Amino acid sequence: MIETIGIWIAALLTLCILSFLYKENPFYKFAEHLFVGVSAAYWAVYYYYNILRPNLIQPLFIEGQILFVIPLVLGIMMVMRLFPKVGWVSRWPLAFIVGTYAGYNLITYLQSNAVDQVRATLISFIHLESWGDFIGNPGVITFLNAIAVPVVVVGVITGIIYFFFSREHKGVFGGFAKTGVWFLMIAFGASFGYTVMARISLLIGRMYFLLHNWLRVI
Amino acid sequence: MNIIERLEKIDRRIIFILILLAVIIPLLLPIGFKIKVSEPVRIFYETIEELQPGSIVLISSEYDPSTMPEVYPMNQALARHCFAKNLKIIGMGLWPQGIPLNQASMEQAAEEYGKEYGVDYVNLGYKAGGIVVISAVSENIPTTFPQDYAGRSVEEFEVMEGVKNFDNIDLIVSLSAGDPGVRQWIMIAQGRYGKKVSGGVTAVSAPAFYPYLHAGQLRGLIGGMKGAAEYETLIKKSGTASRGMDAQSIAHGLIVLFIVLANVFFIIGKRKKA
Amino acid sequence: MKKQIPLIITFIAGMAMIIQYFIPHRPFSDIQQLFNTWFLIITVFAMILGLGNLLKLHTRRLQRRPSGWWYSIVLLIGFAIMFIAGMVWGIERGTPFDYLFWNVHLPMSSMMFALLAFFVASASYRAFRARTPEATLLLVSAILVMIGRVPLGNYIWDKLPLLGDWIMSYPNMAGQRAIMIGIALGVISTSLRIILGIERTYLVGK
Amino acid sequence: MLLIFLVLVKGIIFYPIDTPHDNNLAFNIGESIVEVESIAPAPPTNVVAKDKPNDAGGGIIVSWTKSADDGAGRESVIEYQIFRSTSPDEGFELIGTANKGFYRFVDSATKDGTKYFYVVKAFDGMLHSQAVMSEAVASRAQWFHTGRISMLVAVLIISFLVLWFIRKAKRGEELYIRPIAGLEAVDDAVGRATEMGKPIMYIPGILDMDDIQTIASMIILGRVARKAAEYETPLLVPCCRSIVMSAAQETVKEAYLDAGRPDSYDADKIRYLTDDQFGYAAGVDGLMIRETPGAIFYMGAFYAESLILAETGHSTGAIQIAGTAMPSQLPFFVTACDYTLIGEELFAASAYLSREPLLLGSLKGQDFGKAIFIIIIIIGVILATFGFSELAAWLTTG
Repeated sequence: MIETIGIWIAALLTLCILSFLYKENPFYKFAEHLFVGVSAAYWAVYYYYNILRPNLIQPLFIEGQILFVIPLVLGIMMVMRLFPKVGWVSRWPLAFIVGTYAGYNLITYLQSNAVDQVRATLISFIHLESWGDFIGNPGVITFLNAIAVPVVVVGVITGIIYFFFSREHKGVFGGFAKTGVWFLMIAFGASFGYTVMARISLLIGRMYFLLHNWLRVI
Repeated sequence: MNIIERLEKIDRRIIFILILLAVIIPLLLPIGFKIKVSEPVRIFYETIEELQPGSIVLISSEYDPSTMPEVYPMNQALARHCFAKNLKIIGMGLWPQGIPLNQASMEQAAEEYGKEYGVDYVNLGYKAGGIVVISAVSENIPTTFPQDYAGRSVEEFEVMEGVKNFDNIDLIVSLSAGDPGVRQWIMIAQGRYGKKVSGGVTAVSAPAFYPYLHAGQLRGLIGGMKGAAEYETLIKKSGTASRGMDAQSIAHGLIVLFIVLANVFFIIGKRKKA
Repeated sequence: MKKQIPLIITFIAGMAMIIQYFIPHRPFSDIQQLFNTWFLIITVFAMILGLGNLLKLHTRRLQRRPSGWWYSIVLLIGFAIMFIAGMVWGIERGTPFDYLFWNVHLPMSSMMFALLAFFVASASYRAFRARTPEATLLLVSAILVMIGRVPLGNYIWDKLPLLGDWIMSYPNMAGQRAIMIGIALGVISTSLRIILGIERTYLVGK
Repeated sequence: MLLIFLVLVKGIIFYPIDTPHDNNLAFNIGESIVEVESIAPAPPTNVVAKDKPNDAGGGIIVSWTKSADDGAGRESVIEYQIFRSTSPDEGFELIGTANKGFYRFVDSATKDGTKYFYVVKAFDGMLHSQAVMSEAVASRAQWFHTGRISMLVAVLIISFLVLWFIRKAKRGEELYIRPIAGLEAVDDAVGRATEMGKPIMYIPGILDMDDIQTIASMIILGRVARKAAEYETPLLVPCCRSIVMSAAQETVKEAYLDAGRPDSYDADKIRYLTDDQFGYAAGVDGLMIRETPGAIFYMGAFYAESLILAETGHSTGAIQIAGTAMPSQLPFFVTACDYTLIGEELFAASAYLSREPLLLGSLKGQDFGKAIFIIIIIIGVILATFGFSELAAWLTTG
């Protein structure tokens, strides 16, 4: 019994959100406010069980690791924002977070975005095996496979050139930058097209829920 | 405002209604576009066809509700295929939210093929640990899973009689939307113990598994809803994936049509202004 | 003095995180894990500010009663029920919290996500117009990849899915890679400016 | 096929497309039958133990070459057993096993400075091979990670370039910076919103202050808030994280102070909604329709909810300027917004909007970084074409 009530609630809320497509209406406003309230509480409870207890209450108050006093103090400083007179002290934990993650992101982005990507591009310009395939049975696909590496290398270089700030995009340099933009546009179009299927699947999943679990029509 | 301008400024709600219909109609009445079966799915199908009746298949579910539209139809079709060939199924999972989905697929197929929980199939439930669980299960299944997903002792079930470890399992199928998933099963079950492993994954992660397929480490691969629809065609049982693929084809066709129309109006409009 | 201390903290924390990457020895190998845990603890405390802001705003709407004020009741009740359920009976399977998650939170979350199916269609109808050569490339590569992924593609030309895969694997990857390399340089420059205090408007004003 | 293995080893999936009907799949034939033998298997050879490099100590790697009966000869070996003791002739305890086909074992429970002896024996299920012993070795912690030299060089070079051009800019050298449409549009977007008497909405993304995009977004918010203060236009900032809300309140208050209008700063306009991705999207969508902003800024890290926000924003008729360094979301912003800052342009925004010479100088440093990367790619590709892959190996970070 409780199960069918659950399905009815879920189905009606799904329709409330769907009604947003028609226009912003009381049903949507109801679902929106309910969703914000419920999800805010969900994450508050989630943080309590998965962060506050295991990472602070357990090590500091139960195991007595003194080092955990520091985050406790920084956390309390953060909450001092509630009192305007003392609020300025919240800048300390903020400074700690901003500094930590400026340093952390500097390393991770340099490694994963730059060094690894540059290394992955250092491949032989002519790939004998695929050129052999192309000569073996010439066709669109085998040709494209053969020119794959040159396309990637040219695309990466001209793409980077597009991002130059301190040089005017004119003349030969401008030509490279223009080719770079073309590669960016192909990349945006391709990844847009690639995700359409995943988005439609989501809608299929929801409609299947309404038609199968709720209305039992299919 | 003549036809062209009005169509160019089409109210987006008409597009929304068309997309909604493109999804609902195929779900209600399957159209059944002819689906060309690709090589990886055909190998998946034949790997199961080769099994003798009574062999045991271990189905491990490593996905959750957010990837249900793609992976759940594979789970349903796989359960139906195994029961159609009178195979026995042992269900388990490395993701907590995958257990009820695996259970629902097996129950639905059991209903259709007159199979009984405990006799023909069992669901051992979830255990945290990923690779550690796979190695534990390879050595001893009853000690790793003393109880099934509902807490009943494993000895009660006829299907578990004589099942100690991987030697009694004929095929392992992992349906996964990430890690731990098919990759970990290949590393341990296939890599260390030489067991046959087949996989079902989301469309976005399928290309990453082609190397395992070509190296023979993976006995067949179902990729995304398209792969699931191909598998449903092979077992001649139209499921949610085939209907899903009909909806995908129509919706994609509709969007491409929108784009083409928009450009036709755009060009006509520009020529008129020139 | 009030302005100097935050900048010093930022400098020390930033340099510590950079140096620890290069030094495996004892104190440095734990810095990253330690600072991450401290950050999580601060976020939990900061939650008091966030929730305080949310609840204060909506309770004040109950007193002032602007138009549509009763929606704030819906928000507050939704928050209270979910919060109490979670704190009192826990969050495992079968608890009221879990029930509310599956039957209230999940349906709305996945339907909001599913709205993308509609917005993808309306966005492509409006935006994919051959106004400029770049826009034409955007439009053509989107259509090729889209058709390549459905059985419809096979009917038109059996090599179409392979063409779609090729576009995804090579030109698309080249474009993504160029963007990522650019991002890395932007991140390094921004991080340096923050750690050295050149960029500080957000922290201490002028 | 060879290429696939080669690339797989590097951990990157990069394969030419195989037309489905002609690829041949290798099946491994079943196990060959093994009779039970009474003789013990042949021992593994040259057992070597050495300290695990680039770690905080407490780790020793034991390696050996396979026994003659592993995968060949009598094929009787099923695993290797590793024993350890602090003295060479007695006190050996079993500390681990490795299956056949694996020739390496990491002992991660060692006390730094203590010398250990390791013995490896092949085992066929019944009998052990002779014991083969390694040299004595002690584990210790390293002060520098040798596998990350290439990263150190990269950090030093790029940081030097950025700081060098910042210093040059301090001396007031004129600097050409190419126009970015999105950033030039910020002024007239705020102006247009003011004329229409509509508020401005600034959406700082859904990640917390532990992501550099959100930090950059706070800096840009400071610039936009200054303009809003000057134009006396209300500025709405819905936040998905509590710390981002606090940082945003701090930034906007400072901006109103700088613009000489501390009293028109309204903290309630910068509000927290929920940490949930789609709860936040639902809340902001509702806010957009009800408040009908004249200009909407999306600056920071976004995921799938980017198009939900941008399409709804477009339906309200507002000017939309987006900026993110999430490659997967750029296509949606490019299609749904009027202007989009692509990746690096998001991080250049604060330099553009403030026109401060120091910040503009750093952009020139970034350009030199790009030039270096392009040169490395060209050299690397030429080397790779002639079969030298040392440059790629050197760039591999441990």
